[in-house]
Amino acid sequence: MTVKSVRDALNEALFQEMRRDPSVIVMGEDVSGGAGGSSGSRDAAGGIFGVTKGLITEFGEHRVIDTPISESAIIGLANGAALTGMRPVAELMFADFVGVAMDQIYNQLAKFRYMFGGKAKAPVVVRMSMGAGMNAGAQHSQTIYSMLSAVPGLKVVVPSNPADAKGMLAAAIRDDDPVIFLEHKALYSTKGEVPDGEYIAPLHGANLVQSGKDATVVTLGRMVPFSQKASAKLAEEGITFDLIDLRSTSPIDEELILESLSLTGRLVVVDESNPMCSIASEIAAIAAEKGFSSLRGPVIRVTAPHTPVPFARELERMYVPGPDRIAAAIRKAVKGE
Amino acid sequence: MTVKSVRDALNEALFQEMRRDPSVIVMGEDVSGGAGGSSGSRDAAGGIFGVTKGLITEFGEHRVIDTPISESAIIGLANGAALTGMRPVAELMFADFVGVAMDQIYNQLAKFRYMFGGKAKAPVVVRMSMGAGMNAGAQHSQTIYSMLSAVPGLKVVVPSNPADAKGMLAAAIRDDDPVIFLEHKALYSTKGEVPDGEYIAPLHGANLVQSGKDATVVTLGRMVPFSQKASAKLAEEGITFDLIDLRSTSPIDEELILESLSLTGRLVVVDESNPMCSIASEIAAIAAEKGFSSLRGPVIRVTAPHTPVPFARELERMYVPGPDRIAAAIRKAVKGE
Amino acid sequence: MQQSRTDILRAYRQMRMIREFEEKLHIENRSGEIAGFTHLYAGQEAIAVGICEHLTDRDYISSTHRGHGHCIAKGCDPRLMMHEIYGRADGLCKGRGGSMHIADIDKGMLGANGIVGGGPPIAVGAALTCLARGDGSVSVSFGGGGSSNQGTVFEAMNMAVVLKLPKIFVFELNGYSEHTGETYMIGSDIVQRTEGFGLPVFQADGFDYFSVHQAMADALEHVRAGKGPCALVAEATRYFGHFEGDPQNYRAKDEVKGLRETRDALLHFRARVTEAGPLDAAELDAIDSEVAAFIEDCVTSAKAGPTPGPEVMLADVYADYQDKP
Amino acid sequence: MQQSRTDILRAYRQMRMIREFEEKLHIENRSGEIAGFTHLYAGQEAIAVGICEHLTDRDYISSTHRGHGHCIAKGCDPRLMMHEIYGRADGLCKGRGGSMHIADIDKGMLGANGIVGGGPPIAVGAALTCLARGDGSVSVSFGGGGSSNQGTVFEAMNMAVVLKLPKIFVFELNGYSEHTGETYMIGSDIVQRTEGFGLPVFQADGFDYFSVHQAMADALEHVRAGKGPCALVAEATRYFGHFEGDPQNYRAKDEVKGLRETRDALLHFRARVTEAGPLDAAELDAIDSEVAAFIEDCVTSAKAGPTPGPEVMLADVYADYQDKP
Ligand SMILES: Cc1ncc(C[n+]2csc(CCOP(=O)(O)OP(=O)(O)O)c2C)c(N)n1
Ligand SMILES: Cc1ncc(C[n+]2csc(CCOP(=O)(O)OP(=O)(O)O)c2C)c(N)n1
Ligand SMILES: [Mg+2]
Ligand SMILES: [Mg+2]
Repeated sequence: MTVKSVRDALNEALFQEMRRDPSVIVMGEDVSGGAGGSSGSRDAAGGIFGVTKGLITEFGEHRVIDTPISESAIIGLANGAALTGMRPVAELMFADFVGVAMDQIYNQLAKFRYMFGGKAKAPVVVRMSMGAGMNAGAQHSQTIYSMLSAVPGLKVVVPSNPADAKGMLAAAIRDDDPVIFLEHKALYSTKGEVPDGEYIAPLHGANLVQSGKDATVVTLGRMVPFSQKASAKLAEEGITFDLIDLRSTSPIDEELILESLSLTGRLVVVDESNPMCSIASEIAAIAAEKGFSSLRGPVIRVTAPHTPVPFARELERMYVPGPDRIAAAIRKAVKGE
Repeated sequence: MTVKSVRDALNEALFQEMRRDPSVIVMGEDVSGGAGGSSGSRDAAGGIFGVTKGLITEFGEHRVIDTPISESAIIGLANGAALTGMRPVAELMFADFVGVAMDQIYNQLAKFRYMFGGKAKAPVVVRMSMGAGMNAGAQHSQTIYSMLSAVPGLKVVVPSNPADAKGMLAAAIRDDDPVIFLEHKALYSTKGEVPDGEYIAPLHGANLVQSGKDATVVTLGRMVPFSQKASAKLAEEGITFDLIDLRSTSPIDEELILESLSLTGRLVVVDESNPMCSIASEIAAIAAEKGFSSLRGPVIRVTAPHTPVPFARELERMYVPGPDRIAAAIRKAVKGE
Repeated sequence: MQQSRTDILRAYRQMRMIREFEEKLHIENRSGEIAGFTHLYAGQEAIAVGICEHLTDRDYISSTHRGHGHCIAKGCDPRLMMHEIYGRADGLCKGRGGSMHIADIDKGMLGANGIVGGGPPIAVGAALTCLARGDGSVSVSFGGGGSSNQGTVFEAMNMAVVLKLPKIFVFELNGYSEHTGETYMIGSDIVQRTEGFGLPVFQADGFDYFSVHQAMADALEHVRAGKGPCALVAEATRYFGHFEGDPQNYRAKDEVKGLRETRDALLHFRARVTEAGPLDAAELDAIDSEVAAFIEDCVTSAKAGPTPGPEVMLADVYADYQDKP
Repeated sequence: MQQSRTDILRAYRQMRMIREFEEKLHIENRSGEIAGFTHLYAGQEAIAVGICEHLTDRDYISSTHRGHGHCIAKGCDPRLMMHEIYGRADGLCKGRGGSMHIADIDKGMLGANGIVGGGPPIAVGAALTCLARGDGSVSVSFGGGGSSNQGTVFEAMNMAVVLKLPKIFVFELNGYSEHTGETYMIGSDIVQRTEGFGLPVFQADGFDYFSVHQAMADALEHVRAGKGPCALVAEATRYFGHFEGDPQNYRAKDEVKGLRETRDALLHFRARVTEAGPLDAAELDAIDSEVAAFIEDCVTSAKAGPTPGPEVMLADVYADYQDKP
């Protein structure tokens, strides 16, 4: 184990998989950078967040492919390469940009295998940074995972810590299905213990981060550390809860959620997305449908409001569910109004 | 009142609004058709489903604009025209095509007003046909409304009958916000009474189609007539229910749903979409959160499976929730397992 | 380019196969037994065959909503295709795809596509694989004139040029994009526009197999010399409506009739290889009847094929797990 | 084109305003008080101003992530812009938009845009309004060289040609698209590629206000004669990184230094109008100090501006109702 940032853990996974399997290729805007620049350096960017840093030096421009600003063609590039035997890792930079590549993701990539009678496989990983926290405004701060989890054929994962970042990216690359791999931009510098050497973490299955007795709190991404902060506050009040890190929003680990709910009887879902048709909604629905007999009170959803992500520091801070709002919701779930 | 098809009702609304307001314009592929054809007819198509038939003859090609196959530019055309004073009605033909125009819809149109400080308005109507029922396969049969209802700034409506088709399209055109107007392709030929002359139906607010005592059934689009069929079966067994036609999936009329639920105690949601992060999920979540004290049993979601829409007749019939599955779910909700 | 007797016979047989497949579908469609949207390729056979006769299973193509011709030309089994179009469990895609989604990865056929402009970006990706292999294989996208205006297609062209990929963009100009003329919606000359992207354009008469075959030979030479991608533009017509059931109000009544008489790729081929060439009419007649019988049989077996059940509906969404029923 | 003394003074003032705005932001940015991504336009002033000096509030522009220059040139209030960039409730967009989303519909400014290629389709729509009005108004989209590869931009160009709209596509070639050279990602010559779409291209030296101003005059003449859309391509450079904080590893150390000395649009303008022209340096110096004081004051007032509260967050999602808190 070594303490590393999410950024470095992701970078390590890419090196690991590219060394292991020559069919793994990386593509996107500025994944290396520097082409046509005046400094002569081809490792000038290494991805806008530095996740692909150094790859071009070791693997060259045939495996680390800088592209024009043409997101449909970037995903198309990955799709066609995957159908014909490669394992592409495409980067979309900001998850918000799915809008200019959506067809290639949801009508093509997600559906190949099914429409084509099960013969095709499309092992594409689409990496994107997501989420608020950098005051990047309405078009650079969205979460996107609900929209894509709704699409049959896609797997969608949201690692919340460096170990999962490394292990799940490696697993995503080895997986035969398309995987949408969402990296929370406010977590890139978060550090934690990461297994050394070859490491794979399962794509499926949620993680019980901590156990408690009063409630089940289901969450993901940056909301995991925020919920942990809420836990510290509530512990002083004698409130403890099961904290579940979803890790994957498609598929969802229903079993773990329902099992925990059967013990606690209270459910709070914390989701950075807008509320409607969100992962929070989905989990509340699972509870209302399959965990009803366990429920001892209303489910509470803690989400962003139904507004675009606002720019100003104060506004974004209000927009994103923070430890205080999370703690208040859990308190309410446990103690009633 | 005159008995008319949904298709004709929509066409009537377009004539009504275009006559009334010269800033209303229509754009899309083959909205008239015939340009560059050898027959010389400019009203050769009138939209692939005939909804815009005849408009070119009365309003001319400056108000009824045939476009290249360039969906991003079609929505862009509407967006820019709307910001500068027009009331465009853009047609996307099949809702599935949002993938090639998604950015203009969800990052631009939906967010203008908010991002631009409330000064801008963008009264765009985006008309699309949606849904299964014509064996059109995985890329021509999706419902899309959950994906778009999740987006703050968009209103999303799904009329289920000819009167609403006419009245809501007119209301959508007069509305100052962007409205996604979804027409179920299997309902175009459905007939019903339609008010003559100028007619506006509110965009917001669900409709209590029929009342009953044992359950609340919330549904929309083609699932409304299917639920009515289920009702006929169940009535013989002595089961009656409140049938709520959502009409609008953004915003959702929570009041009506919760009020009904407080009387019946049982909730079944019927949604033609895939299950995850669907409108069915959203409504189940609303019940679990705000209607929990009314709930006397698990919420049941009746949806399509988590698969792309399959092609073959038998497969599509299994895929779409039909009257039998709906009846079975209601029976289960009312009588338990 | 010199072609052997066998080559010529095979090319004719492929063209006849497509024509027969489509004419038969057109008739069968009236019975109401065929579900969904069917877009027929009849009239454009010389393009699909003239191009695909150069290709092997190691080469890739992407196709369109009007895909039957490309599929057959690329080696998909017409019987399995017919079963697919009839929605059978033993169809090429188990009845889940239908006419608009026929694909056969083993044959290098990366799918018909319900989304106009969906194919070219995918074919560009396949070209990346071809380049990596370095075995001279190529990737070809087919598209209509209407499709040439889709942003995804423009992006694909520029991407292929930037990455110098072995990729050929084929544009089949059949005059219409649904109910609208292609000329209306292409704001400039498609050849010049394509050249503006840095793609050399090889032009062919889309009614003439030999013309297309030669243009494709030139295109391949360009691509295999490592000079990057190029395009092939061919004019043609479709004999039927945009989809089966299209009243074709945009078309003069006898537009097709005239073309069938004067610009039929099969008649043209036949004349050329029998008059000046190495074959006699009887050989071609034999192919015609053999193919007709075969297609007849495909329809018969498709009609009797097994209907898919719930297990087909739920399978293959993912490689490693399946949705609960 | 002949320009009056007043015209020239105003143009200089606008260019200086942009330069000062950006240089000041660059300095202030180090304090950490400015949130989010800031992309500076300094170095490209002659383009925004050379173009917008021809426009009135009835004409429209769409802009990009690098939008401050276009906003100022089109008449947005720099003070309100500064408040916006500082995230103030009294900013031009109430602090909800930020640097990347500044807009002012009343001024015909249809928004900066965080999505590369987001603006041109919108500007094409505005051109539809201009055409309908028939008052000679036009719509202009600004975009960088990198943006020219986005499918939405290609679609917008073809759409404008097909509909013969009064629309001008401006491409500002500043050498880079983020960390990558623009020449790497434009597979062919951008002028030829644009012409291939049927758009006449007017070229200008992006460091020279007068050159841009003249090219825009020609472009307007073309468009107002009803000949349909056209394009304007100008080379320039950006003095700063792609965004504030960019280490610029792709750039030779002294690339900008040299350009600042030899190719500065303001120095060039100043030399031209004082040496041969009607102004003297003192007048320009006066503008410089006036603008510097004004921008200083904008920053001071922005820093002291009111912070937005929850009511700002929840407002204006819809015109007729508001989300519950
Ligand atoms: C993205 C998208 N837009 C629109 C359509 C509807 N559509 C199907 S085929 C077609 C016309 C295509 O014309 P062309 O490319 O010339 O091909 P052809 O039909 O002539 O073979 C259109 C508009 C679609 N399937 N996908
Ligand atoms: C759709 C989309 N893709 C990528 C980005 C990230 N991005 C922002 S600016 C930029 C480069 C734009 O280059 P260019 O058009 O030359 O404009 P410049 O920055 O040089 O002004 C990129 C890739 C984005 N914002 N939107
Ligand atoms: Mg065509
Ligand atoms: Mg640039």
